[in-house]
Amino acid sequence: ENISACLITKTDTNPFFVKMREGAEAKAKELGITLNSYAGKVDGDNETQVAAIETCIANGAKGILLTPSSTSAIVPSVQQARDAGLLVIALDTPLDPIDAADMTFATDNFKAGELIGQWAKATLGDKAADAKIAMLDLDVSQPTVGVLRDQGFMQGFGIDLGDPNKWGDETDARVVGHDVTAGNEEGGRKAMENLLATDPSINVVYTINEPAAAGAYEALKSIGREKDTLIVSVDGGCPGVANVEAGVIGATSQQYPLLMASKGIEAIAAYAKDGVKPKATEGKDFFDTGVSLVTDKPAEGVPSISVEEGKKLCWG
Amino acid sequence: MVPLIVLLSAVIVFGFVLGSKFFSPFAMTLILQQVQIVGVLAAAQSLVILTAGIDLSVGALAVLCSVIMGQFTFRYGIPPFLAVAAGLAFGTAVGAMNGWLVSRVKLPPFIVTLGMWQIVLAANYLYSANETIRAQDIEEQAPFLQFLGAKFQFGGATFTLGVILMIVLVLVLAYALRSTAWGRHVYAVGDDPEAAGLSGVNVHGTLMSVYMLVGFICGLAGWVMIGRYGSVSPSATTGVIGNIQSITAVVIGGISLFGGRGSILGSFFGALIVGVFELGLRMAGADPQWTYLLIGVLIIGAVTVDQWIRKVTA
Amino acid sequence: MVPLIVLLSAVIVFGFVLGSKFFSPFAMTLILQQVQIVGVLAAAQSLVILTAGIDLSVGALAVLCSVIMGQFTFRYGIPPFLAVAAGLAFGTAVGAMNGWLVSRVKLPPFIVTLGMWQIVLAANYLYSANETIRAQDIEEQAPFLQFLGAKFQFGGATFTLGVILMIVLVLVLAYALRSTAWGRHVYAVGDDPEAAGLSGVNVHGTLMSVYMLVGFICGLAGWVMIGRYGSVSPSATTGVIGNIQSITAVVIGGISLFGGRGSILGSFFGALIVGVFELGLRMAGADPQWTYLLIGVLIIGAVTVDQWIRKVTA
Amino acid sequence: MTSEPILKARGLNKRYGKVTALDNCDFDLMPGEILAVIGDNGAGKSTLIKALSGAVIPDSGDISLDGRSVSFASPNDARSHGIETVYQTLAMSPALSIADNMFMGREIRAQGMMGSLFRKLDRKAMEDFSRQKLADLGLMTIQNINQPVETLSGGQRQGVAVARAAAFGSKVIILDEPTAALGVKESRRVLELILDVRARGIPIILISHNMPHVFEVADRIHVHRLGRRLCVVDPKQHTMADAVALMTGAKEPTPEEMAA
Amino acid sequence: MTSEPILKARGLNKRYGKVTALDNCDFDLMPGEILAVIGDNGAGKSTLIKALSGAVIPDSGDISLDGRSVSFASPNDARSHGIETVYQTLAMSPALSIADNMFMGREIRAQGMMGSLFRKLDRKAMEDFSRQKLADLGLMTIQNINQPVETLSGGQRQGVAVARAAAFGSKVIILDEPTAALGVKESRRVLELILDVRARGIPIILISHNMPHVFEVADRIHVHRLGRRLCVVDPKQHTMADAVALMTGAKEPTPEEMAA
Ligand SMILES: Nc1ncnc2c1ncn2[C@@H]1O[C@H](COP(=O)(O)OP(=O)(O)OP(=O)(O)O)[C@@H](O)[C@H]1O
Ligand SMILES: Nc1ncnc2c1ncn2[C@@H]1O[C@H](COP(=O)(O)OP(=O)(O)OP(=O)(O)O)[C@@H](O)[C@H]1O
Ligand SMILES: [Mg+2]
Ligand SMILES: [Mg+2]
Repeated sequence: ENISACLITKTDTNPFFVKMREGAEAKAKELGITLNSYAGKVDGDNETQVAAIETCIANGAKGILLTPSSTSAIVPSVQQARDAGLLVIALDTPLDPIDAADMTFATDNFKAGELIGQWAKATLGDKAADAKIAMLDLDVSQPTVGVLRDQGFMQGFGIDLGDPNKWGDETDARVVGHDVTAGNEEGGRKAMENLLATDPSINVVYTINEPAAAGAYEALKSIGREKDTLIVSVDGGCPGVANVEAGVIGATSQQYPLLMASKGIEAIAAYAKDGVKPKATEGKDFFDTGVSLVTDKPAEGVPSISVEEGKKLCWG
Repeated sequence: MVPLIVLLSAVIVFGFVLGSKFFSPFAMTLILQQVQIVGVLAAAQSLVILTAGIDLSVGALAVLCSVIMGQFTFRYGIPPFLAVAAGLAFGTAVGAMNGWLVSRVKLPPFIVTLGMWQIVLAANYLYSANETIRAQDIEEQAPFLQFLGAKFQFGGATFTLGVILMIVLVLVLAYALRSTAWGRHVYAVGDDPEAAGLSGVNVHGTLMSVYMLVGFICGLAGWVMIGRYGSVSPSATTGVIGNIQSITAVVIGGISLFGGRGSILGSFFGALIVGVFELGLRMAGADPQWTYLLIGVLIIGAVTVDQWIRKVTA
Repeated sequence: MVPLIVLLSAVIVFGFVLGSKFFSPFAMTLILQQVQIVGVLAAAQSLVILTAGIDLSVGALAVLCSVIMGQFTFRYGIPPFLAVAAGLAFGTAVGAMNGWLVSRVKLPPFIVTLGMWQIVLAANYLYSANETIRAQDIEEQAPFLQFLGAKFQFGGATFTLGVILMIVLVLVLAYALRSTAWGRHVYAVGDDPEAAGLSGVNVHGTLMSVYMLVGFICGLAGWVMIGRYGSVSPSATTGVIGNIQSITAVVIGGISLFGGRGSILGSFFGALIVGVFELGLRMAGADPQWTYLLIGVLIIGAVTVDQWIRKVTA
Repeated sequence: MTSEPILKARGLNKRYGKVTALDNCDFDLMPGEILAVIGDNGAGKSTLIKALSGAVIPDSGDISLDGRSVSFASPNDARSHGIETVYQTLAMSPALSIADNMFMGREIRAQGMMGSLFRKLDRKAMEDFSRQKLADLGLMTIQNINQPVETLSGGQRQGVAVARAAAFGSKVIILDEPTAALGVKESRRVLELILDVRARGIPIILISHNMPHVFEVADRIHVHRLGRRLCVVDPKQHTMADAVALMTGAKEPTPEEMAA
Repeated sequence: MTSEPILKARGLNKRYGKVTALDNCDFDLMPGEILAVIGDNGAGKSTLIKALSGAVIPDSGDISLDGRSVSFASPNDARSHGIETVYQTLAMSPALSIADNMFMGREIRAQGMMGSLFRKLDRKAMEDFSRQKLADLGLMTIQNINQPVETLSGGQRQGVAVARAAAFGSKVIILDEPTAALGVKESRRVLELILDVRARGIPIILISHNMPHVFEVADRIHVHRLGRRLCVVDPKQHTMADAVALMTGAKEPTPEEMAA
């Protein structure tokens, strides 16, 4: 009997999700599963994901791998799929509540942020007390990933979060400001310039992902500030790791989309075969596919892997 | 009726390719459910476009109205019924603002609604503090907000009240445009506003009524959204691409962007055509980017066919 | 020149509020650098809008052209100079396609370019496989691609070749529109295409030349993008909102969406006005959402002021 | 002059930027008469009748209808007072049908609940009426009353506009160059219609550049020059050459002409 | 008939959907003559001259100019053969200046490198020429040659269109109802201009519904009916009533009229 499965990503313009799809496709081929892929049209696109889930039900798929754009708004549709007998696995981002999916294979995005926050703080040492921080976020609509990474960074750096469900409400004077980047070079450069115009003494830059970091670097470079500014990021894509090696990015939190995707496909195959559902990592309510800090300048008390290792594990 | 022909051909082609999976009651009613929001917005958009205007703010307004319905209920504890009424009233008020700027200040509709789009979208994020109200909470505490999501069976197929609302709305508007004086005035104003004014139409009144009605329908669309998605989410994509989606439906449906020509039923079929294509391509397993590309081809193709049929049958 | 007045007032107000931080050479040249891409796209958009058209595909086309320049160099090992030429040629070809559909098949420009936007954007992701070419690699192996990012000092301020290109492009187009027969024909076609045809203008030729030139300028914008961002990224935001940004600049600049009226210098000022507002508001500490909202107000406000000044000075 | 003017204007002014289209203009229309208004291009004739029909709001001046002072805010306003106008630009909606255009702004609703509650139009009544009126004008070449106005020739279009005015005007009918685009035969029909309307006791204002037509039907001729009434002449006592000389400024009016 | 027609058409056909606008239509214009074309509204007069001037491509039929067969693909094509036309719709770009409109499609470039390399226009030359031509027509009321055409009155606009045709037509000048919107004085000017042009040896085709004008200037009258040439009459041997009777179908042409 032919098993089919679905992969629904947030967008398919972000390389992260493109790689996730490639990983899933490779594994599906290996296991003889038909895989259909869907994606939102823009960041935060819940509507298209709902339509995709409905399509999967109509297509008689056995399971769905979902990176939810909106962690709570998608829940009723996920419930509908589970009621129809599909296995739903959240990838990368947990649903709200987390048990709305059968299982979650994820990186802890908050943790990813926290790691680079800690690293930046440790690297700056005493200077951390009067750092000037630029926060380059994803989008004005504050999608969940963006908020988790942003707030995780602040937690790690020792900044009072305010409401952890949104950015921009903290009062710490070290934060110069937030701007949005759409997660690409173009947005990264413009956002960096805007914040530099507000305060030229910025020396720490948090970025939502590595393309945004590359854009921010261009902005710093154009005024000769690229050497004395610390850029941290999240994702761990191969170009990103290469940028860590080149000194563009100080450190990045690496995630493992290929692993998430292939584990997810395996889980669906197992479920289709004899109805077993995957189990969570010990002590957590989700299956943690892990996150590692990649840097060649390890900091005291912050676990990290070298660029060399990062390159082996990187995606895309 | 060119759009109807295109629609039927699309259904037949996909049915042929996908077989019974596509012709199942589930898939067929699914299309209706998936297009209900765009369908309602396209009905609103049709009205504006018939007056030779365009409304880029429809999607954002629908989202903000749904947020108002949700926040009024949950933040201020207003009874859901009144919160819905407030959402609809707010939509109408924003529509009135658009109408006033277009009709009295005489600004081009494209510009007015481009500005209003940004204002409404930003206000939406700011007012809601980007917080989603969860479906479970709504279900427990204010099920009336999800009223239009109520399902019922009809001949093996599942319909929701939202779908019925869309269909009734389109039929009522089609009737009003065809068979009432107001409808004739909408066409006349879109055709040539100066001539309409000289020949006895209250142009300002007609434009105001259209923009306010459009705002009201956006409010309805917001309510439909809560029914469909269960939750109230300020970051709903409709806010960003609802305008383009509704305009696409309208132009595929054969309404002229220069105003005064076309039928609102066309827009409804236009929305369905896009819905059939998207579902069909998805079910056939097309990659999202390919789907996106093919929708682009569809837009140009549908209008070319329309043009060609008109020429041949002229 | 209303847009110029608005621009100067905006600069003065922000200068007053923000003081020397805003009047620094850094901030002033930053605005130019930030608007260079939108400025180039707005120049292209102005041409189409003068012919009573609209081009929704400009942003996506610019991104795809930049991707072609990058991929041709890195994937196929074509010399950068030829890759840039190929990108420009590709832009021109897509423009020709748009022009042909508008002028020969007689489809409305809004629809043609709406479809083309989706096609080009999807092709962009498909062709590039969403892969970014890193700035460092380009710098090492094909610095010519970043040519327009080259900097030089002038009176304490830093300019890039991209900024110069934008300014020269606007001036050349302003000259051509004012002082050559081609320019007069562009206005005549936008004003009343039938009358233009009867009075001896080659309407098809004029439209084709405009759309092809627009495609070519989009190619240039793609090259400017590589200069500005260093890298080649298919997911650049310009692909999605470049069209709205350029249209916003054009309408704030006072060009009529009905064609035939307005000056391309206005569009340039329009782009600068938006740039000044964005940077000024950010520097004044407005958060991104408020900035977004205020830009919406600006759009409506600028056009209202324009309308009002015209009425008073009539 | 024994009777009072049915439509009277005093001291109308209207400026467009630097152009003075109406310069302290007076106007009188007597009951039951055909009053021709003649004047050079740009003299302000169209502006005058637009002011009288509510399409233009004069900057200053008074208008009175039947002795009562009125001020029209819109063409609809004037129309509800029984003043019906054929504008130089015809004011038709090209994409709508002949019947729709005939009844634009005063549609007939269906009888009973469909009309009162659902506001349904009575298409049949409107179509029959339109067909009848066009037939009266001899526009028999129009076969389909539901065809869009844009498919008509310029002359046919003008015919529909005149038919509309003739059908609904109860107090005053104003015609701004109603025969400009018409052929000889069609023009004759319009002149006959004008005489018919007068026979029904309704006064008419006729703007025309066609002197033979003017002299054929007019009871009095209002000569317009530089935005104001220069004089009123009697076509029975003056020649066409006189009228042309007056309107082009080649000749000054005599005092009694001024007073007419 | 000793000389050959300068512009000749045989068997022209043109259909718009179900409407036959030209039905196997013949046409002859003799050197140096003023040929009037008259006919009912919708008879197909405008379509005929559009076919002759390249604005409409006939479905079938032959056109020859100076004895050589030609087929015009566009108005520009006809224009380059010296045929200049004033269309009923005037064909002006409202937002552009009078001078721009006069030279649309045949702009004068500046001397020297500015012109050849940078394709710069010689504005001054174009403005001077335009001013001169308008003055010739007596359109002295136009003060500013750079004012947009849309600010002109309907009559002034028509004057500019006629001036353009008169200035550039070298072989044939076609005028489609050039006096429809004009006042008496302005119409006279246009008739004088037509006679002037003939005096320069250039033949003219004049479409008009104004019979007195037609009979005043025409050498021959082409009567158009139902999409074809019914007959050609000589204004000196026929009365206006005859012509009207022919064109409305009240009277059939005699065989010699058919042959004329
Ligand atoms: N809407 C307008 N805006 C600006 N000027 C106008 C407007 N309408 C009329 N005018 C000007 O007012 C003057 C009078 O115009 P009007 O149309 O009343 O003349 P008219 O006597 O009807 O001429 P014609 O015989 O050519 O129709 C003209 O100079 C005209 O240019
Ligand atoms: N573009 C067109 N599309 C459809 N029908 C047309 C078109 N142009 C002309 N016709 C039709 O062709 C016929 C002849 O029109 P034409 O304009 O040549 O008449 P005409 O003799 O110039 O009339 P008039 O005296 O009113 O100007 C008419 O029935 C008209 O409706
Ligand atoms: Mg007039
Ligand atoms: Mg004609």
